[in-house]
Amino acid sequence: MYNISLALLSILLGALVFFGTLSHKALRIASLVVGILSILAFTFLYLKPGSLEIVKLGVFAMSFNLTEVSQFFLWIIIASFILSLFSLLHEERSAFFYLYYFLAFGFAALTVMANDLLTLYMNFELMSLSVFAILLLGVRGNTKEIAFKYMIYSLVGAYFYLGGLFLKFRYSGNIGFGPIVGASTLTQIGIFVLLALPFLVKIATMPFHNWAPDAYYSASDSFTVFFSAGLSKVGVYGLAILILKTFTELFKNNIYLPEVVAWIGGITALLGGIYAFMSDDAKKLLAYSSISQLGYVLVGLGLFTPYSFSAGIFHSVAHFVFEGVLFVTVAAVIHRVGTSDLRKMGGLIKKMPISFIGLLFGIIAGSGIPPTVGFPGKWLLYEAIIMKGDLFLVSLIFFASITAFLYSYKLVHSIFLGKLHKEHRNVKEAPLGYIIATILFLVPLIVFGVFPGALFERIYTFTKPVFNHDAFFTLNSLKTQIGFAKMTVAGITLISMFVISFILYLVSGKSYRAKQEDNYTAGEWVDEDFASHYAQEFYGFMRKAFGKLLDLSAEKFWNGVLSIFKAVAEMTRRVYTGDVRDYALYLIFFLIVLVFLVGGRL
Amino acid sequence: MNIESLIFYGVPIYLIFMGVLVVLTTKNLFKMLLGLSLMNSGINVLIVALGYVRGGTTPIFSEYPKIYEKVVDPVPPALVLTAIVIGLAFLGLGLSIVIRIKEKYGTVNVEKLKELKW
Amino acid sequence: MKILLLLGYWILVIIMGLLYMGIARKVTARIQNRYGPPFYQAFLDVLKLFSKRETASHGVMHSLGPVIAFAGISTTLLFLPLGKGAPVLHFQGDLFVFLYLIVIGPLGMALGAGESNNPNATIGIARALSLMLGYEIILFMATLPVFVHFKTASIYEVILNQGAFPNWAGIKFPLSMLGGLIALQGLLGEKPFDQPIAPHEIASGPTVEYGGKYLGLLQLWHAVAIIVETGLFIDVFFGPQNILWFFLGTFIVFMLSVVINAVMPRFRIEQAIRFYWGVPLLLVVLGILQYYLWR
Amino acid sequence: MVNSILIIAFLLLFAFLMPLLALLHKRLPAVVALLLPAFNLYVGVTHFLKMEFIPLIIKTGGFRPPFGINLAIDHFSLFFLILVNVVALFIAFSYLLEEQDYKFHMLFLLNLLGASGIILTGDLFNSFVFLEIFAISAYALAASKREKHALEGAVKYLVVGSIGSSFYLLGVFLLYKVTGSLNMAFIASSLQGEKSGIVYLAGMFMLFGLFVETELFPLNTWAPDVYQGAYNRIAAQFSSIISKAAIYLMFRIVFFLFDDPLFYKLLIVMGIITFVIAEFNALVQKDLKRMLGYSSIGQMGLSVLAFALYGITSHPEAFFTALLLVVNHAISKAMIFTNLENMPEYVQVDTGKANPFSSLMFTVGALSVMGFPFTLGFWAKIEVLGILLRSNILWLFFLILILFMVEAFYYFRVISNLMRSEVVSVKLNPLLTISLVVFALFLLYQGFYPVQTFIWTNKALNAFLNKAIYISTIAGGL
Repeated sequence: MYNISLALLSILLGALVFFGTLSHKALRIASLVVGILSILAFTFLYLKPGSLEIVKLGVFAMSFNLTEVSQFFLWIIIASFILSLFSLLHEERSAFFYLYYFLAFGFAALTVMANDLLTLYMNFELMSLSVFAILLLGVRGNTKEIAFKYMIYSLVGAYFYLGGLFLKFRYSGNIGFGPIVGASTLTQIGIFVLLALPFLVKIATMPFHNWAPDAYYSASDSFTVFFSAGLSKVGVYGLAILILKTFTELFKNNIYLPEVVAWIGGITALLGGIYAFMSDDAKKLLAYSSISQLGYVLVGLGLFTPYSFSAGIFHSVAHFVFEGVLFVTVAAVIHRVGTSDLRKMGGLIKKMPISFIGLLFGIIAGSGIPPTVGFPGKWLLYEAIIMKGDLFLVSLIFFASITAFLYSYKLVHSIFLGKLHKEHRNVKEAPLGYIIATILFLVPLIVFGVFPGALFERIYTFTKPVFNHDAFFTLNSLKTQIGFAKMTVAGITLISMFVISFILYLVSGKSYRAKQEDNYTAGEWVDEDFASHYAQEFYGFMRKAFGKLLDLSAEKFWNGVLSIFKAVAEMTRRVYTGDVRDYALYLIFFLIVLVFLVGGRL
Repeated sequence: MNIESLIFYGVPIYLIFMGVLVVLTTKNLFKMLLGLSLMNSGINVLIVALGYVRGGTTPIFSEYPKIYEKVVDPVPPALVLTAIVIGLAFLGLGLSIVIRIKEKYGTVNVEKLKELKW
Repeated sequence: MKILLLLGYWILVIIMGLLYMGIARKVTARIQNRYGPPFYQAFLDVLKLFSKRETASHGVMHSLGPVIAFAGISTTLLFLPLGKGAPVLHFQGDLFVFLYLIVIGPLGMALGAGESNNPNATIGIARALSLMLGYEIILFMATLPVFVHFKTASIYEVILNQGAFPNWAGIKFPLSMLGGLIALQGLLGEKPFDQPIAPHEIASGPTVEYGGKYLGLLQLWHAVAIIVETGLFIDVFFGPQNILWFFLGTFIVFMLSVVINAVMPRFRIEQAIRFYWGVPLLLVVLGILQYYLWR
Repeated sequence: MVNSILIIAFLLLFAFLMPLLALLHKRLPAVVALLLPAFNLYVGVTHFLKMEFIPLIIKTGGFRPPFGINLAIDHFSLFFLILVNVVALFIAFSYLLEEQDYKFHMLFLLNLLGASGIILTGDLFNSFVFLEIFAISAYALAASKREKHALEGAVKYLVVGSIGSSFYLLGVFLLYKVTGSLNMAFIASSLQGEKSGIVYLAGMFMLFGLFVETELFPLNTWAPDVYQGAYNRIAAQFSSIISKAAIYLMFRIVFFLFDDPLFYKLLIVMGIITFVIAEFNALVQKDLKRMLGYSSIGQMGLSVLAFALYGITSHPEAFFTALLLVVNHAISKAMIFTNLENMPEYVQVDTGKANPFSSLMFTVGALSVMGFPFTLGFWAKIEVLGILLRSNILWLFFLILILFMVEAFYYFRVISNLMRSEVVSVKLNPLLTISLVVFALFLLYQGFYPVQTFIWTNKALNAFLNKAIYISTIAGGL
């Protein structure tokens, strides 16, 4: 029973932290530490793939199985959970918050271990509910609206999933992950769309992404780490499992579906990037960047070639790493500065150098620059799309990847570079928990960037049975039919060139430290408090460049859908006029209808 | 259709229609209750009329009857008796509620009784 | 031995780049009916900058920025074949490695300039990054049909496969080549796409706070960048058969750009971006469609 | 086993003893109102557990059926008896400490008498009498708050309800006219096979009367007003006792007497329209209780729809689903409505103050109504979707699915507002707290391990579907 005991463990630990928080602050930290240690111990001691477990619910048996894919994603979820706990140590939250936190983790773990669609659904729903509760306890913004929005998006997705589940049962007679045999292609596509919907919502694919920026903005900063790095992987897992196990034949034989899915992913990647660099809030920016990066993952999974699929999975790991470090460092900054508004920060590099380095590496990986973890996935994805011959899609993706530079720079500049605000002069480096989490995130960021083969090897174990392809990687290099990339060479070259340039820098003349206001100001006099930080309207001109494109709003669209429902309701409710004579009239009318129905038989 | 059946069926149906008409047209809640009562009576009469056997005798047997096809069915009048009592209870309750409404709203006009709607 | 060869290529490219810069100034001056500085002026500038005794720095990142920029562009250079028969490191990485390495340079400079707390610098960088949304995609889409045509993602393979004059990819895909040429103007930051620098508006933008050795490093960065950027274009579209052809090609392309620069005004930034999304985009899309038709 | 006629006898006796009891002690009526449902429940459960598959006939007045009035008890009626009395017990227990007039308890008992009578009786006219007792006491209960809105709702209910029950009587009489009997089993046996037009007419009249009580559109116009205006406990009673007893009678009558596609089709259409309109209307409500009222109406529509699908498709699962929905709805709505007692400052759907406990209880109830996993409602929802798909009506499947989303939308709007609403400390009624917790635990436990509910429901289902045994046991004794 080791799989389920993970969930039970998390619930127990949640209860522990819950009561710890209720009684004493020190106990909370102690119990969080116990939580970290016990989950770590559990993970390393007991988590082994391969045995089916059944939980009988009387009329239905939930079944769990830790397959290769599940295990892969479970590791990500566990890792992000533990890393987010480090920063949680420094957050003061209500006792319930911790309980929900652990519950969300437990149900996420159960979701990825589920062995049939209904078990998956049940745990998935409860995971959403836990997250909903956490979002209700959010720290900024109109939390109830935001949590509500999250829940509705999740629920609509989940309900359609339920519909798809029943349709699948109807055609294949079971609710396992097995393929649907005998249904027409169109039916299969319909079922796929229904089943995939909640996962698309979870990875915030456009146009189902609207909940994400608000939710990430509002939620507790430590939770966002887990939310983005960990919980979104449940969505990736769901898609991966559907594509790998249930709809393999469909994706192999149908030429349109993979393209459509990939294009949706591509558009998400692009628009997510654009919205990211147009946002003025650190967490919203990161939320959009998360959406954008998961767009690549969708492209990879959807395109359904061995390379693209592996790239998608790899990039989802990369997403966990760099979004994790970005969210941790931003959480650290918010912890110290007290705001997430990019326009109110600046110049913190001197105050929080370690956080700066964390964030710097985060954006480098996020932009996909070698030799960091962001690169191999993107590289493989490009190659895969080119091999498939869809040049417009690869252009779209490339365009999207340029936006990453824009929002990355906006983020790092607005927070760490430029002018230090007067009220931030006494800011200190982030507390220890954040620092540890940052450093722990940086390790895989570099290691998997230089040695992507380590990860691809794991991915290969579950892509090989489906695609039956050869290994395309060694520990430090990737090779496809059309291209080749050796991460170590890029890394070593970069480092040696840096050394050479640095020597050049050292041997030439000295430099002295100038004050920040000691600047070229075209002869204008400035004092210390002169507002010279360029953060207001950063990329403001792009509004004009994009024109109407930015007016595209999924929010408006869904509100339109909702208002159609409400308009219908406004019509139907008029029936209830409040006048009892009208009601009597309905009765008589209805009686006449009933008699009329009998009519001919009399 | 002879005059007898016209009376037998016409009167209750007329009563029902009048009752319905009153309910649908009046604004006065009190009158509306009277209309309902009228309709109720109509239905009661209709039931009695439908249960009547022409030329039948009262179904009271002092000894074991030899011929009993000319006996009026006793059940419909029994039903109607119960229904009348129930109708009475209904009317009593209805009127007491109307009195309360008059107290609270100051009117028995149904057009004013539209605070709960939609 | 190989490392020495690489260093040799590197130094050669730096020298050639500085030479191009000097000649560019001369050419511009002649077009504008000025006399202009001597063609070796760029060397003198760099020497002067590096020999300055003291330079103002605004912090660690500000100091490291130019270093990272120069290291980045130098690394990129090593992944770019200088024509056929001049193998560098390109066998260790293909187009996409190149495309992502090339960003390190601007990124380093952007980080350094960002710390300087001069709004002009940041404005310049914001413009430079935004402008990338314009030209990068055009350049990418322009080169795409060529790579796909030769069924490779390696730049060196493209050179090898296309061979000499009549088989140039630029002749097979003229629309793409034209689009690429327009994109190159933005990549080089020459007018009408020099909003990031815009000397008269934002005081040279990113470099506004740099002097002395920092500016020197940035000059070197610029020198290498010219060769790398034009080199990519030449490699892909004209497949230079040896290193001489390579430098000849890059020189011609660069001079073309300089000439255009000398006679052009400057777009506003959003105009520049929208310009790229107009005709050049159409050209490269047609180029891709051409590939699909030929297939 | 205790003779189940005592249920009716005791209820009647104590209802009219109430004035005397009130003289003895002020609290006595409330206690009696608690003890009687408990007694009923005891009788119901013992019967349910010990009874054989064959229905039990209890003759009254020494007459054999069809001449005398009889009670006919099988697992199906006991199932509803237990359900109704559990809720009654729940309500009576929760409000034991509350100051109320003895008349109120009297009405409560009369109403319960009507409901139990409807469920137990095997005689049509008797069912009419109980229906009237039940309806008139319901009118009075609806008006018992003596405030403007309560009175307004009550008078609307009164007008609509009286028209309905008049026609029910007419329908009963027409059936009598055709078959010569008032005994259900007897009528059922004589109505098998070809039916005359009068029978259809009678059926329509009777259904017309029942539609009012089961809150089907367009005869449910009174319902939102009553839900909004009446006391919380009365609202709970309406959604969990009154409408449930009425729906029992509808199931009985339609399946036993008029087993005909015409009626099932009618019910399907009514069910769908009711569900659609109720869910849509609930979406735009401002008043919380009115919203919940619409939600109740919608659930009734859904139950009727599931039942009618059984008639069309003959999948027993469909009827099973209807029962499951009824159980889930009765319990969760009773919880939600009585829980409103603890949140007096939360009147609007999106503003107000509440305390955490009542928010939590509301959430549990609402989750079960919505059919969240690990609540009882989940299994009901799964079954609903299952039978819709089995019936091969895909558009309906997706329509219901979308309406579930609408339902989730308005419930979660309330939940998210409740959870973040300003905390106000309310003096919690301890008994209410206990019973709420018990019900919440029941919903959750049955959501996790629904075996008991399934077994009991299945038993009821089997008894119901074996029409032949019922008819032969009762009518065969002729």
